[in-house]
Amino acid sequence: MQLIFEISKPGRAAADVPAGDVPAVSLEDVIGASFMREELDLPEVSETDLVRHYTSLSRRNFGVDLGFYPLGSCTMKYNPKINENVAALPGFTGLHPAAPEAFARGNLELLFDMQRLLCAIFGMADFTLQPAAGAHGELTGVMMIRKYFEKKGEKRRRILIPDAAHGTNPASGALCGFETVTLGSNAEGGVDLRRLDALMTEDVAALMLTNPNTLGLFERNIEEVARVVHDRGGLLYGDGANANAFLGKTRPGDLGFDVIQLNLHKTFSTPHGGGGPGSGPVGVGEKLTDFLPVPRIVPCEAGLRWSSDFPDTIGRVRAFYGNFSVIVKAYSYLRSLGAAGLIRAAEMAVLNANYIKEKLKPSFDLPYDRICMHECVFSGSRQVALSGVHTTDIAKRLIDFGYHPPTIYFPLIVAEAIMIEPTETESKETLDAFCDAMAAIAREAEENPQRVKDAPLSTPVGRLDEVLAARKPDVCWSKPKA
Amino acid sequence: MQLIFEISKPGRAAADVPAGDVPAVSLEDVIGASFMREELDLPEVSETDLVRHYTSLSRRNFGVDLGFYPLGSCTMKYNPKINENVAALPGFTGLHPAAPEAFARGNLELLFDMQRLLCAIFGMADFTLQPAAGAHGELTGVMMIRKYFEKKGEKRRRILIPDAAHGTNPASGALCGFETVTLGSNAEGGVDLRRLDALMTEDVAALMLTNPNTLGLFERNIEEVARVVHDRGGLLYGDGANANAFLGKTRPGDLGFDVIQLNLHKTFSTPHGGGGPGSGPVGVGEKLTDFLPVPRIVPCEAGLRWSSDFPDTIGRVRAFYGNFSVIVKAYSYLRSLGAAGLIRAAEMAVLNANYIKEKLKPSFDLPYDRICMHECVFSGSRQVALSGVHTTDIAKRLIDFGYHPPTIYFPLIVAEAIMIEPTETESKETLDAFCDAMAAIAREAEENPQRVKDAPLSTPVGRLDEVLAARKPDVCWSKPKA
Amino acid sequence: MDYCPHTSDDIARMQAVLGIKSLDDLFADIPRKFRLDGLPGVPAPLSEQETLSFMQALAAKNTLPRVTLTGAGAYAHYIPAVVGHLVGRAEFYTAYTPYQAEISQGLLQAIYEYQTMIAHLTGTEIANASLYDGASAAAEAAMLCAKMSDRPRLVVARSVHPHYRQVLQTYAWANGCSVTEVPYRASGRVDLPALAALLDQDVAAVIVQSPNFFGCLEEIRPLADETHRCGALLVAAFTDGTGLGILKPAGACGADFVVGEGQSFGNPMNYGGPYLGIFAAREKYLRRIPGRLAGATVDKNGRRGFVLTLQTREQHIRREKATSNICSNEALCALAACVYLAALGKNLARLARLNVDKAQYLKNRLADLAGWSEVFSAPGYNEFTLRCPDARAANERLAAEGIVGGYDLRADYPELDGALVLCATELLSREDMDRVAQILKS
Amino acid sequence: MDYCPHTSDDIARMQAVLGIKSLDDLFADIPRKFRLDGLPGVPAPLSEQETLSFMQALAAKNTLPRVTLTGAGAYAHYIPAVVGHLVGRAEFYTAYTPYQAEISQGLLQAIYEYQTMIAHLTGTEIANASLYDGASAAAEAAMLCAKMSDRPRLVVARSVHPHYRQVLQTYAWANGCSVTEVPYRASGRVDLPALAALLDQDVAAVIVQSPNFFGCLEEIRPLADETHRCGALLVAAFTDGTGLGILKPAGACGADFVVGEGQSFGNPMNYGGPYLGIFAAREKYLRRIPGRLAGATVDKNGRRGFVLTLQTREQHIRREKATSNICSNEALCALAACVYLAALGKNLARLARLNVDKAQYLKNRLADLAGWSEVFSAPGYNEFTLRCPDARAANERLAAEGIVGGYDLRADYPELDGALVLCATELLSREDMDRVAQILKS
Ligand SMILES: Cc1ncc(COP(=O)(O)O)c(C=O)c1O
Ligand SMILES: Cc1ncc(COP(=O)(O)O)c(C=O)c1O
Repeated sequence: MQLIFEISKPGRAAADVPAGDVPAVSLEDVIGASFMREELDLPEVSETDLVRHYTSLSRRNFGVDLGFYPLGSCTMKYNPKINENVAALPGFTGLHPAAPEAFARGNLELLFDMQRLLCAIFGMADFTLQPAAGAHGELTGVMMIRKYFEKKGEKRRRILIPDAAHGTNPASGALCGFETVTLGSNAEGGVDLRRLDALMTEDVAALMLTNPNTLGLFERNIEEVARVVHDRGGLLYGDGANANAFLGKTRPGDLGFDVIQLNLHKTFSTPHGGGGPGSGPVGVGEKLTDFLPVPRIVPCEAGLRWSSDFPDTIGRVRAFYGNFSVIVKAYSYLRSLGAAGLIRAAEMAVLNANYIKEKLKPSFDLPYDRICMHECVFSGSRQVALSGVHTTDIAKRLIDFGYHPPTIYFPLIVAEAIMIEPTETESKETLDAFCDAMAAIAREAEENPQRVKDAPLSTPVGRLDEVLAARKPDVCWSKPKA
Repeated sequence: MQLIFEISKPGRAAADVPAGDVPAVSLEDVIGASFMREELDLPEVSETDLVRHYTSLSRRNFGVDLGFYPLGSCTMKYNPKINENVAALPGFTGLHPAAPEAFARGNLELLFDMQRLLCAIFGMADFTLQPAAGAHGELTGVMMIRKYFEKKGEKRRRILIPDAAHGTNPASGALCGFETVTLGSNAEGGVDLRRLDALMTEDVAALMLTNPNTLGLFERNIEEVARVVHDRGGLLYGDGANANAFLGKTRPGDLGFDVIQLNLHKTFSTPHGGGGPGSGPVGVGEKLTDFLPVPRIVPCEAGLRWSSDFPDTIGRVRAFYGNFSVIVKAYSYLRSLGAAGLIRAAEMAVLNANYIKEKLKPSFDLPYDRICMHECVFSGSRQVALSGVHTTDIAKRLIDFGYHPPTIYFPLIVAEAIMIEPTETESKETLDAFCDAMAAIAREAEENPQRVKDAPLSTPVGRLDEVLAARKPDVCWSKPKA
Repeated sequence: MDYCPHTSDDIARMQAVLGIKSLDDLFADIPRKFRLDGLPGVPAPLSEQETLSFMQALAAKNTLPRVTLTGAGAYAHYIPAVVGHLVGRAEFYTAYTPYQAEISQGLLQAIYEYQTMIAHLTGTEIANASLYDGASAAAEAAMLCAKMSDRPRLVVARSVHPHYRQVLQTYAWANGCSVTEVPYRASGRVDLPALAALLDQDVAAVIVQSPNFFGCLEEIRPLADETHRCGALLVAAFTDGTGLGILKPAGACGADFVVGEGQSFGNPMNYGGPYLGIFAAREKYLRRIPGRLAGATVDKNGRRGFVLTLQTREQHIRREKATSNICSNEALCALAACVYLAALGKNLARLARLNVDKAQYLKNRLADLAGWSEVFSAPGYNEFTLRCPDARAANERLAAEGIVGGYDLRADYPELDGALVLCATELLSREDMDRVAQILKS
Repeated sequence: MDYCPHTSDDIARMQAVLGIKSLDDLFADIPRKFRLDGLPGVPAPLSEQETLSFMQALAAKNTLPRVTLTGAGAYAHYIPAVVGHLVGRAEFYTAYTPYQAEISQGLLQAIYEYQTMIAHLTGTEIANASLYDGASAAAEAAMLCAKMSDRPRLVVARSVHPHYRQVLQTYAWANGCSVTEVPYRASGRVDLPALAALLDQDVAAVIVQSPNFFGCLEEIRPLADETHRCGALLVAAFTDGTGLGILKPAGACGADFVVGEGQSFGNPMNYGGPYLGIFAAREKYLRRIPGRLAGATVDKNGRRGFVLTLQTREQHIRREKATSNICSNEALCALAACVYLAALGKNLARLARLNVDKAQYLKNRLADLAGWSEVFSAPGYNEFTLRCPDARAANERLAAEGIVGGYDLRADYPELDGALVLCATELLSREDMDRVAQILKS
């Protein structure tokens, strides 16, 4: 397809600008010629062509509304449309974030109640809704840990992170000035208590644990893990991105987590927007509430107001208060599901993952064969060995069957990993058809491996040369020389 | 693709119903068992599957937003998105049509101003906005003609209709109890004055003229035509479906038309909705205002109100007041274009049609080679003669090139007609590319006729068996026997 | 703002291709004396931003009621969010009639699904792709009966929606048919003996509605039997389609045609339109009915696909001999109805039950007020008729509180002066209804 | 309402496949003592209809101002209708990060287009696919400078948005960097000599904003020169992106990184988010910058296509060595910005001019009021700072009329007590502004 620049033609515009109703000033006089730009080289297209261009682009993109999207670790559940409508109410979209609180009574109530509900669901003492995504929440959480020890006067330079952790965990630790130490997993995919014992020194500020972890497995020894960490003066950080697995089944606060971040866009079903926006609230136990970012909502005579008057706060991690309209969607979702709906969501998410795990066992290697939570992780090693078909090939071939591929090559501790997260919004029919497709591809890998390696065959472009893209980066179009 | 019924599963539902907040009554008691239905066999699907089903269906449909849609006589212009947003304002969507006028001040003002503006643009004395589409407007207009003569005590049983007329014209005449008489066109595609003279007897109530007609040609002798009709005591009916061609260039009222219907969805750019809704206002000269359908908006102390107090009215043609929200879109469009925009729309629509006509002349027969208005009509006869490729084949082949086909086999007076209406919202680039495609198909028809006959090759289904569909009609799915 | 993409350079180049000097040359066929120069009376263009403000200001001149107690042919129902999202897919709403089937399978299949749902709901075998609205659908059905039978009389129940009767009258007059009204009884139902007395060999059709305009359920079977006895056909309309979630449809009780307003199914009230005329019939009339029909067929590889079928009934083929003049119908509204019905599924029955519960509650609350009483004895769905001390005053009192009251019968039924038809749907909360009672009491 | 499609029969059959008796068995790994039974404190489910009413009631507790005079990092602009329609295409908004390029060409191409537009607008060579917001983008840029140079000091202009400075402070602290503020002069601009005095070999970056928080345009070139002299890098932010329609971008004046808030480009104010962090840089930093990057490449048939590229910078590959921890970004907001910019095209310059005209008008009207005067002398775009007799009272008077007033500088700049930063965009009509003057006068 052509780029929007390639269909541009001087003199066209899709959006107009009202005529002035005030005197037009001379920019030279008011601003000065030296501050003016020389050229403005934006696309010039009619509204017809603009609409056709981006509509056509949309049709070259796959979303949950088109079909099954079992991208592991990303919780691509179906996002109810009502929440989109709710977030689009002018009362929610139209307010400036610096408007006086008197204008924002509804927003403040919503945010405050959201915090309260998250505390109830996750067993934490307080929440901040400021971080813009899960990784941002991680950073915020780790900052609070840093501040906690700073306040205590303890110098702890390290953070322990299991090898199964999401890449954002070590990156967040590092972005917060910690040295990250990898904690190898045990044979059943959990925390290796002996290694933990060895690595959990006085120098370690925290263990960052994803639970259920990226293998989709719940940490059976969580009590022991928490005890060791706490006994050595450390804090237990929980990456709550996988919270969809245990809503209403257990609460991180009860399990011993001192701080967790959530991924509202996953667990509370806000559309992922092609890569964002998300929302990454952080919940803390009593120990850490003083360090929460500002501003925070506090009760006052008129109801609720913003306050930055928290001397031990880590400060701000973002302008204003967070991805408000994402939070509106999540809140609307939470309220419509209610307690019963959240529990059922967790149960069905876990049921679906186990069902897929069971049905695909004959076709693919299953490195950790136990009950999983919301997702299951297979290995494509058998296919590599038998026919040289790699996990990428399987993923690309799935596209031809009408599916978005699962997450692949993650977690890193599983060779040729295929990480499948079905979520609770998928029907048995969808799961069965997907498993049939996976099994068919496994057979095809044996019988006609080249076909799998040539996939995808049904897309507007074939497999793209990523090496070339990285070697000769072209990230910005430039007009061909006339 | 599966039908929604085929993915149904007992126990599912996408939309829920609130729990009652009033006592639940026993239907047997309140209504009686004999009034209750036995089974309710609607599809049972989850919201996920519902959304995927209809989203996927949408992706098997072509609209103006996807590309060029030069369906002659249908004015498939691009529909500005702002008008959709405007019509969706709760103030416009939420009001019951029987709400007291005091609730509907804005709506009444809008409708009244729309009538006023249409009068100004088309030179008529008054308008009704009640008819739901063009054909409905025709019927309404013809009814007024009937009433006019009834009132005068004249029995005129016939209506003259040129052979180039849209099928709705004779059908509307017939649905109104008239005998329709076909008026053959002259060699240049216009009204044959001699035949008109012969057929325009005392028995003829009206001549129904489309101007510009379905050949895209303006009736040069309109003055003479109007004179003849009027001199014989008849009325001149104008099918204004092609009004896009002359906005601001001439006014039917000035040309002698006594009554016209408009197709707001065409001329005033409301999306055609896959076949509707439309809106077919009818404008009348002074002679006919008494006969307009009721209710009409009349000024009153409080502003405006509905009145049915018009003794000579033909009555009602529809419940309530018309396709209100279509009128909102058309009004918003009219106001945003303003006088200058309407004129430019007509000019560009006519320019585009003539450009296509000129560019395709070498490839296809052009039966009436003169300046056309908003559309041009070619014939595929040359292709039939040379290679047996018919107009249908050409149309289907265009699909493979990414275009919606033009209107074909209409008007009936052109053999193998190809009726192309580009509209004003298309760029020169689009027109050029379309003409290239048409020329390429013309070449292909010579070089590889079978390929054209096999078209379309790129659609989810191939050419469908319409004969079978008509011979063994299946218009309603039934559950396969278990 | 206009939406023409041409630059002046484009125009110059196109004029060169045409060999014309000015755009005026394109309009040479318009006799010079009739040529306009400008459009007096039409205001100047607005930018998009201005258009929005202007239209917002207009919309704001309306008063959006918190509570609407009128049904009477348009019904305030909750529309699930999915409906708008799906019907708003540009591929659907920016298309036109699917004349070219292969590029329009989406709409054709959806219409086929719609037809199937409607036929089932109405208890018939077939349904078309929609007519303009309920009233014109009833009129089309009646005219079809007249045409098929060549009989000149139509009999319509006085308990049918006044607009339906008026539209019928207009269509009938235009076709030289007469319309006779059959009265209702104290129950609120058609006076069957009176009907029997009116019927003869000249009657083409009897048109009734159930629930009728007063909210009362008619006994369709005896009406059908009586109608058929003289060789006439029964056209049965309904009011609020959601009732079909629990009510036995007229098609299951002998009606030949079932028509009605489909707005209740996922379409906003929109101050009256666009709505959709539901038109369903016995199978034997398949080749006689008006309107589009989507049908299943196959392509040359045997794959199922859908086309507009039996087009030889239609005006673009048959012209004056067509079964109707309809061309554009209400496809997008029918799509909304289809999505709505598929979204509700069997929940349509739960929704209908809830409507009955609410209507009973409201009726009881109001009938308890001094001077208020039920007018008719026949059971109904979500509408009912009450007589009250002063109907106009009651409505005015409600309007002052931002509530659209009941439908005042005075104008259409002088004999029922003082009576209101009220409607309760799932949108009314108990609190709303209590408040209404409170307002009317004081 | 929940959205799980399984029927009880489905569940039973799936349990059978798993060989489990109850759903509880699935949660056996959770130590029993930590298992919950129910979710106390969480309310019962709501139907969709109830959810809507409930949320509508909440939204209605906000007061939607007719006029907003605050900019200060979020800008009230008109959003062309097309933006919502296109960004609302389900294929876009229900997708996630385009990890699998072949099935995600739509988004990848759109992001590539976005990157191109942003690089051009900012006067740089490259831009990423967005960061969280303007403030965190500025912080990320500064941290990158610190990391690349291994220098521990950051210098930020006091005239930079307070939130930006606060976020910078947080990020810097967490990384063991110090932040020093450089004051502004009477013109409202950075005090260049003071900056020169602060700079040394320990300074990694200087962070400025133009237009700055007071609305004043900075002279970027001398700032860049001064910054570069000590080997530090210049991070230049902007405020309202629409200004780039006419203003010379910092990238064209020697800035190394240009960052800012992209909300102005087609994203509603949304009470603060989601917004998008614009991040643009000199080409040489391509392999060091944070965030996603879409790049052009080819498939095996040489067809152009797009992929996420240079992923080895990112956390999912490089983990603790990644250039940032960002994973989800603000893709949909970036898409809105892309569509917005493509819709406006060169009209962005007209829009920017209109903003200047309006701001000048408002400034002149207010500066005419008794006791009101301009604080700074440097020219600006659509924001300006005025001192007035009582800033708090002025805002309260406006609030009483439903108007969001100016940004009160007292809390963030005690030295500017009594001053307001005001903003005028195309949404303000002359009438609005006259009314504001009227209110503040009386
Ligand atoms: C386990 C885990 N942690 C953290 C993240 C990062 O969340 P975000 O993308 O919202 O920054 C993800 C995202 O996929 C994740 O799966
Ligand atoms: C010339 C002409 N007249 C009348 C009509 C009928 O209009 P509608 O489809 O709105 O009923 C059409 C529709 O295509 C038309 O082209």
